[in-house]
Amino acid sequence: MNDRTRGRAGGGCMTDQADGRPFLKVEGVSKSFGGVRALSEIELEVNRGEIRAIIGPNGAGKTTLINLISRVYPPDRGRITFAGRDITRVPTHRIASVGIGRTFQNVALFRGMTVLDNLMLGRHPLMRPGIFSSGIYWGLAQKKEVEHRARVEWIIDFLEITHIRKTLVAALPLGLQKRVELGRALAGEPTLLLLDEPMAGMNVEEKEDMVRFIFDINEELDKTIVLIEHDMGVVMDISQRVSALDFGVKIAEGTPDEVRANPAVIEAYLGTAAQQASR
Amino acid sequence: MLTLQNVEVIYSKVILVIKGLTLEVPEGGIVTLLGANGAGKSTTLKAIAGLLGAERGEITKGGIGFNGHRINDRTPAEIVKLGIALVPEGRQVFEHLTTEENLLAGAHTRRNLAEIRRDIDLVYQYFPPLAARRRIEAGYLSGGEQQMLAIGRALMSRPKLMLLDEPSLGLAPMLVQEIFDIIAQLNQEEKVTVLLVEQNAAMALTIARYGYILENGRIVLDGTAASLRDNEDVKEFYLGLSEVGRRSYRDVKHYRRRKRWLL
Amino acid sequence: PVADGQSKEPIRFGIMYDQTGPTSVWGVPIVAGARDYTRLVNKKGGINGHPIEWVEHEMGYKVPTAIEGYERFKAAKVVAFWAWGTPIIYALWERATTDKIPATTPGFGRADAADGERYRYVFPMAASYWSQAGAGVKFIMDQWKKEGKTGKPKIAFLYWDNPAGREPFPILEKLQKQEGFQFKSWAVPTPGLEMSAQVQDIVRRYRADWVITHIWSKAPAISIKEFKRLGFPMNRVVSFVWGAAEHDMIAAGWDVAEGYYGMQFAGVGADYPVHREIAQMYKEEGKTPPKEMFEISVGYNRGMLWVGVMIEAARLALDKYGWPLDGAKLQKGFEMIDGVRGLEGVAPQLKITPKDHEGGGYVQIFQTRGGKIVPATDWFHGYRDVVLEAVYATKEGKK
Amino acid sequence: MVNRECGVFFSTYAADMRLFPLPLTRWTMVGIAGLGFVVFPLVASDYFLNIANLVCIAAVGAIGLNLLVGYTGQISVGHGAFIAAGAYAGALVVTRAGLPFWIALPFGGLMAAVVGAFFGIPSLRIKGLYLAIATLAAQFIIEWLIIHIEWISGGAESTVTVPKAAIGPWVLDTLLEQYFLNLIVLSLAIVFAMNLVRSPIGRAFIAIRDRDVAAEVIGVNLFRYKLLAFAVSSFYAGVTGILYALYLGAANYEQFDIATSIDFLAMIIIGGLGSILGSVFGAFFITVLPMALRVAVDGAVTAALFLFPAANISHVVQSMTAVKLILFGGLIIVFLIVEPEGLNKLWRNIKDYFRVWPYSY
Amino acid sequence: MRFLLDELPFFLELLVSGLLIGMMYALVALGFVLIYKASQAINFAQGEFVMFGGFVVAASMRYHGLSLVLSLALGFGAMVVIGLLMERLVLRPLTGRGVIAIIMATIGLASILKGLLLLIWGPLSVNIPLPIREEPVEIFTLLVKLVAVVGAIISLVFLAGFSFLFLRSRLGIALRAVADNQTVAQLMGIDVRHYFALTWVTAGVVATIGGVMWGNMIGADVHTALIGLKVFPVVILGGLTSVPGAVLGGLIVGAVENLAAGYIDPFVGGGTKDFVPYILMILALMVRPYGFFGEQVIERV
Ligand SMILES: Nc1ncnc2c1ncn2[C@@H]1O[C@H](COP(=O)(O)OP(=O)(O)OP(=O)(O)O)[C@@H](O)[C@H]1O
Ligand SMILES: Nc1ncnc2c1ncn2[C@@H]1O[C@H](COP(=O)(O)OP(=O)(O)OP(=O)(O)O)[C@@H](O)[C@H]1O
Ligand SMILES: [Mg+2]
Ligand SMILES: [Mg+2]
Repeated sequence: MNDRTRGRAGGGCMTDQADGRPFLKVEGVSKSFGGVRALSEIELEVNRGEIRAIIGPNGAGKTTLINLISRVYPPDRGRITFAGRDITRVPTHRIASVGIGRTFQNVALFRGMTVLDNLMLGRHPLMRPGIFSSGIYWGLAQKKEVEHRARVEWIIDFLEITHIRKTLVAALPLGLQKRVELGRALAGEPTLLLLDEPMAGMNVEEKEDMVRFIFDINEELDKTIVLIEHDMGVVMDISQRVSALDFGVKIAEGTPDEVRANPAVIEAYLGTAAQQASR
Repeated sequence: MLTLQNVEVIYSKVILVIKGLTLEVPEGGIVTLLGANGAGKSTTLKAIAGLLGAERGEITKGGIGFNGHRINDRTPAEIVKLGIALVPEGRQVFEHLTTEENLLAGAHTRRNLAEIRRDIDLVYQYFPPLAARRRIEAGYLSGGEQQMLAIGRALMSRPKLMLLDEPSLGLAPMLVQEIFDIIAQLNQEEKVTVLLVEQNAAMALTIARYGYILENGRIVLDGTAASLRDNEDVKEFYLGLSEVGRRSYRDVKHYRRRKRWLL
Repeated sequence: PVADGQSKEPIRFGIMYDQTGPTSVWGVPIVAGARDYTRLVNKKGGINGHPIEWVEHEMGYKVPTAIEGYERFKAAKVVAFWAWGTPIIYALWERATTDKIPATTPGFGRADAADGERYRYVFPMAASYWSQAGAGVKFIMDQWKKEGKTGKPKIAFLYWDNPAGREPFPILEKLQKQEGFQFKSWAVPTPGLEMSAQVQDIVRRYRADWVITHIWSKAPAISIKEFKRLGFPMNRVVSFVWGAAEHDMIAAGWDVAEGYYGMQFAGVGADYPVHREIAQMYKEEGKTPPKEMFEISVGYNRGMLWVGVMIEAARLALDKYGWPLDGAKLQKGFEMIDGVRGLEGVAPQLKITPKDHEGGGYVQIFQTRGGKIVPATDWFHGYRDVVLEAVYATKEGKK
Repeated sequence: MVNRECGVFFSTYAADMRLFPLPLTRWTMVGIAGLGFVVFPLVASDYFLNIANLVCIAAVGAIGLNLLVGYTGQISVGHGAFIAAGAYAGALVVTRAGLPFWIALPFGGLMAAVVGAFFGIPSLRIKGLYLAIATLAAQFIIEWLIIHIEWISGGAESTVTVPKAAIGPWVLDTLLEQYFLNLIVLSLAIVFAMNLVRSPIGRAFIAIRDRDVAAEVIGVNLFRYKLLAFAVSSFYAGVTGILYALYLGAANYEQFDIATSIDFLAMIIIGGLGSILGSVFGAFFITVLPMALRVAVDGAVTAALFLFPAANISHVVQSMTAVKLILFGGLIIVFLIVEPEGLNKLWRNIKDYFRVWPYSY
Repeated sequence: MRFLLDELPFFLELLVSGLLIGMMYALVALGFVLIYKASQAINFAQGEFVMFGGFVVAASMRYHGLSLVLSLALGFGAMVVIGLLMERLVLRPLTGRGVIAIIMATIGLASILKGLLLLIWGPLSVNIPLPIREEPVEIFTLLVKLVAVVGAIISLVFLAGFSFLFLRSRLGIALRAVADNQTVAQLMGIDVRHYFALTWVTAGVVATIGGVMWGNMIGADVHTALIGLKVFPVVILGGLTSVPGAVLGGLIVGAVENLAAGYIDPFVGGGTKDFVPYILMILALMVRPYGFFGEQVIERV
């Protein structure tokens, strides 16, 4: 499977693999909130086509790291490069067009809209709406809208949410909301997907569905994925590499098996009764 | 101690969510309620705690009894006074109150300051990270800390029955273990009866003695924890076990994934 | 004549007022006065036997509601109507002109509407803000001389910061040049609840000899209190017409307001013949007259005057052009008014002409003394030449 | 407002995305338009035409405010000021430059949009009710500017007299002609707004309302769209202002005070936040309610005088007018309680009822 | 230099009277903050509360000849009843309906209170005589109004009281919990209705005191309600959720508007008093979006 992934990544359009640089690179990034040091001097390199898991105790700074990459906040210090481009100072609303999509730990869908509209919004960075053409909604504007709609319908189909296409998201159970959020991120045609606990609150069956989507997205849609997850079963099974944070510091990195065996990780995160992973 | 008799819950007068649910929690026990997303688990707990009103929901049929009182029509405040505490889904702490003030708010029904102080210290003993953050606004705590706080806060009312809605949601494995340990400990030492809603069925079925499985607003299966653990369907859908032990997530593609034809 | 008077067709007036909005203090006594006077006239046989009928409309000082009222008036075929409030007359005067329904705007609206040739269907029919400015200055200059002071007075002008409040400026500035007194102005912005800084400036820094105030609503009472609190003599303050009613004194406290001067375009008090007739009317009905008649006589009397002028115009029009009346005839009626019969003492020597719809611009200055508002001057007008020059100058000047 | 009927399927996305995808709703719309454009003008007296005019004019502004408050979630209490800005800008273009009304309409709208966008700048940093109060500043500042800058206000009266709208030699001076003008503008405003809210821009507005952080990460430029929302909303306000000026024959700021802003807020809340048609219903409700109350109160006065002939009529009238205020407030509250989602919800219920008529389910 | 010396007394006098007036604004703003804290809603009827409370006192004294103390008791009583009715008839049915509905309801309430006042007592303005001298006192050549001094002292007393209430007591924690999350507060056994009633009643009582002080300053009638407009810049500057903020905001607005009237008005043709505080408010908000002491919204994604 790894081979296949690598091969595909090599054929990508905006490849940076060629010059040997990592796809996403976080260098010496720090972030404090008031007195709280959420992240210090974090280094992270993610290769194109990878599925990377980030683990760590609650409050370790995982979400903060993703927030920094997706430019929800600026880092206090350090540099973030993505696809060969320094994105440390890119305005937040440009991050989607740079090619980064994400989901949120606490589902952040637009509750007053249908699933379809949420996904259409995901395509916002690919649209150039004009106020007059929008208000008149005729000709080109309509044609564009239909094109986007076709693409969104493809994603809806892909994620198997066709039956709830016109449902208000507020009325959906959490599991489906997470799936819709994933769809919204996909709709922006990102090359890197940041998923913050995409499987929290799901039962095994639902997790399996989600895993299946993640695999498909990674392999067949050729997206690089960084995900935060507390379910060690999932993390160990699907990721190629794992980075572990604790107290804002990276304490371990490597293959799932390496990280699972790392004493610091056991100490801080898995607990001595680390049978967790095998449940 | 707690009994639900054929309860039916409707939201906004039209959405029937709980369809005749019967359930019992014996004094001193730990009972777990499992079920898929949207099955109506949270709704059940809200119905018990009297919280449906705020969400335009109502109990249209059936009765909820607690120690012989019928509590269908009581206000949440009255229900708390009877000794029921709910730890709501998604760690809803009072963001602008400090950790300690959250705990004090939890003790609202009590008057004896000395006892309250003692219980606060007890909570800090159970959850040491909270002690270090007692003066910090709870909105700034990490997810795990907030979950601890929510449980601790519920303890402050000295409940006889604690309703826990997915306490392990979003917690690190070590903490999940800890929290379940603490729940078991509370059950044994403080004699708190527990009704636990969980997605982490493996964990829940280890500490619970009895379990119910809720689907689409109906109980589809119930039994002792041990019997549930052995049930084939439970194994497949809630525990993720195949005949040979734990099923790897990697395998999903082999038997569930459909081939996609991409152009 | 009572019996057959009732059998004749009625004459309808549109009466628009505010009893719930910002001018409600005035709405209540003015309507009470107007209503009582109308009833009295009807009781005495109406206008040549035609009873007067009201189409009334409370509009809370809101323009859309006021327009609704106007449409009601129109549908009810009124021959003339009261407008109420500056924004409202702006919204209505054009329609009134097109529909040929005379509108009265006593004591508000624009001063240059006195020019009857330009605003044919608008009748200010009482001293405009320009005339009030002229009268105020004249009063001060007279007092100054009377007290034997030398030099020129230092006059402060405290005004509401809106169009109506700023309206007197052209006249005041002109008079300052002409008379050479010192002059400075202070604005009170809406809602006019607080003016300590302005009063402090007038009293403590500018050290005015005389103050002219042109404020309304609660502001007059507040200004009285402020002047008092800073020790300024109250008998050096003279107010325009909307700041000198009993309710202002009640709000400030009569003793606090002792000495305060105020302008009136209708008489004050309940001692005129017409009041006795109204009291008699109530007595015959076995009722007591409304308390407004005595307590807020300023408003009550203005109400009588406002409707009295309309009645007088109708009477004149009916005499000259005969039944049926319409707006155009009534317009002519207004232009023939020379004194208001039946309201002797309450009304000034009003003389409306096709050129002068203001009717002479007369005011009388009253003073607060011993819990009462008593006359301090006779009816007079000040610097009429300056005012009229301004009225007719705007025609060429602006459009 | 467009409920999907079961049994109706669409073969193209374009068909599915039409404003009124169902034949039934399409015909309802045609019917309503027919009522508004043909039947009503034929039967209405001047009195009712006047009310209809006022409702149309207010509805334009209400739609605008709803775009900002209901769709974008930025509460504004400065709408009255933006209406005033538009009224003066339009009036000045007509009187100073002698341009026809159909230029003044968009021009005044644009000026108001600029002013509105300017006062929307704080929305970048300020949120929620803090922003609401910040917009109140617009009311005070614009009012001050209008009074104190003679070039705008045209002199001490701060009133600009505006000639009636005219198309060439044809002067729209009857209520009927003005009704058509106002109704056409309102119809355009409705269609434009309905299109806008289902366009990418409208979606961005709603996204900002629902979850601004997520919207930003997804690629919505918050600053740009918030300002745009303020601008569009104020454009509508400006058009309302000019329509008022044309209708009344003068632009006068005193009629656009804080109470106006609050009235407009009431319209959209009563009508239904986030609903275009709701705004129109709300405008109708808030415009007509005082008139209806007046009729009721007039009746009550007559009844009271009949029952208590000894009462002083002036006092009875005075009390009853006060009752009007109480009823106005009371009805608003009652309305909020019984129909929290506004008149629009009521309308939907009626529609749903008739859609399945004659079966009750 | 000489000019400055000449100017100084006047400047000081403006400043002092502005600060004192500012404290009186704070008195009105306190109740507003209270309601905002408890229900996250702007009370558009705050001015009407002040108007109504004050007028009940004024009317009792003038029309019924009652003593000040008795009248005050009546005023408090009336506002307690209104507060309770508000909770029972309006807030309770609106539970869980969002802030906007509550805001709109306060607009309705404002209209009702105005109507009630006009219905019962009519539009006449009534003076509230207080046993405080009208004549100014002179302190170091500065003229100071005694009413305003008393008003300022009352404000400070309430500031202290409320601060204690919110920070320390069981009641305070419960109130803040309700403000933070009503549903969860109920789960703690906190009777939300009870506390809503309490805040509205308290706000009403404070408003009555404000109404009496302002009634003495400017007379009591329907227009007293307009003082509510002044509250907005005051509470925003201080932060909607902060009791000390209300006082600080009051001081700033009071001082700034007085100085603007004294020093800016002459150059621009007047009337700046009302909008200068608003400009200041916006500028301040751009720097501190939640006012000086306002609670930051904690937004975690
Ligand atoms: N917006 C913020 N303001 C203040 N502090 C914050 C903010 N966001 C995060 N923090 C703090 O930063 C630290 C890291 O938080 P973060 O949310 O990144 O943790 P996490 O690793 O995602 O934890 P979890 O697994 O519980 O989600 C925590 O101590 C948290 O309290
Ligand atoms: N306030 C509400 N109004 C309408 N429907 C609701 C409401 N709350 C919940 N529902 C619906 O009721 C069903 C049950 O919801 P509930 O939250 O009880 O599920 P759950 O079993 O707790 O699921 P989860 O695992 O996601 O927490 C869901 O389909 C949900 O969409
Ligand atoms: Mg996290
Ligand atoms: Mg749940």
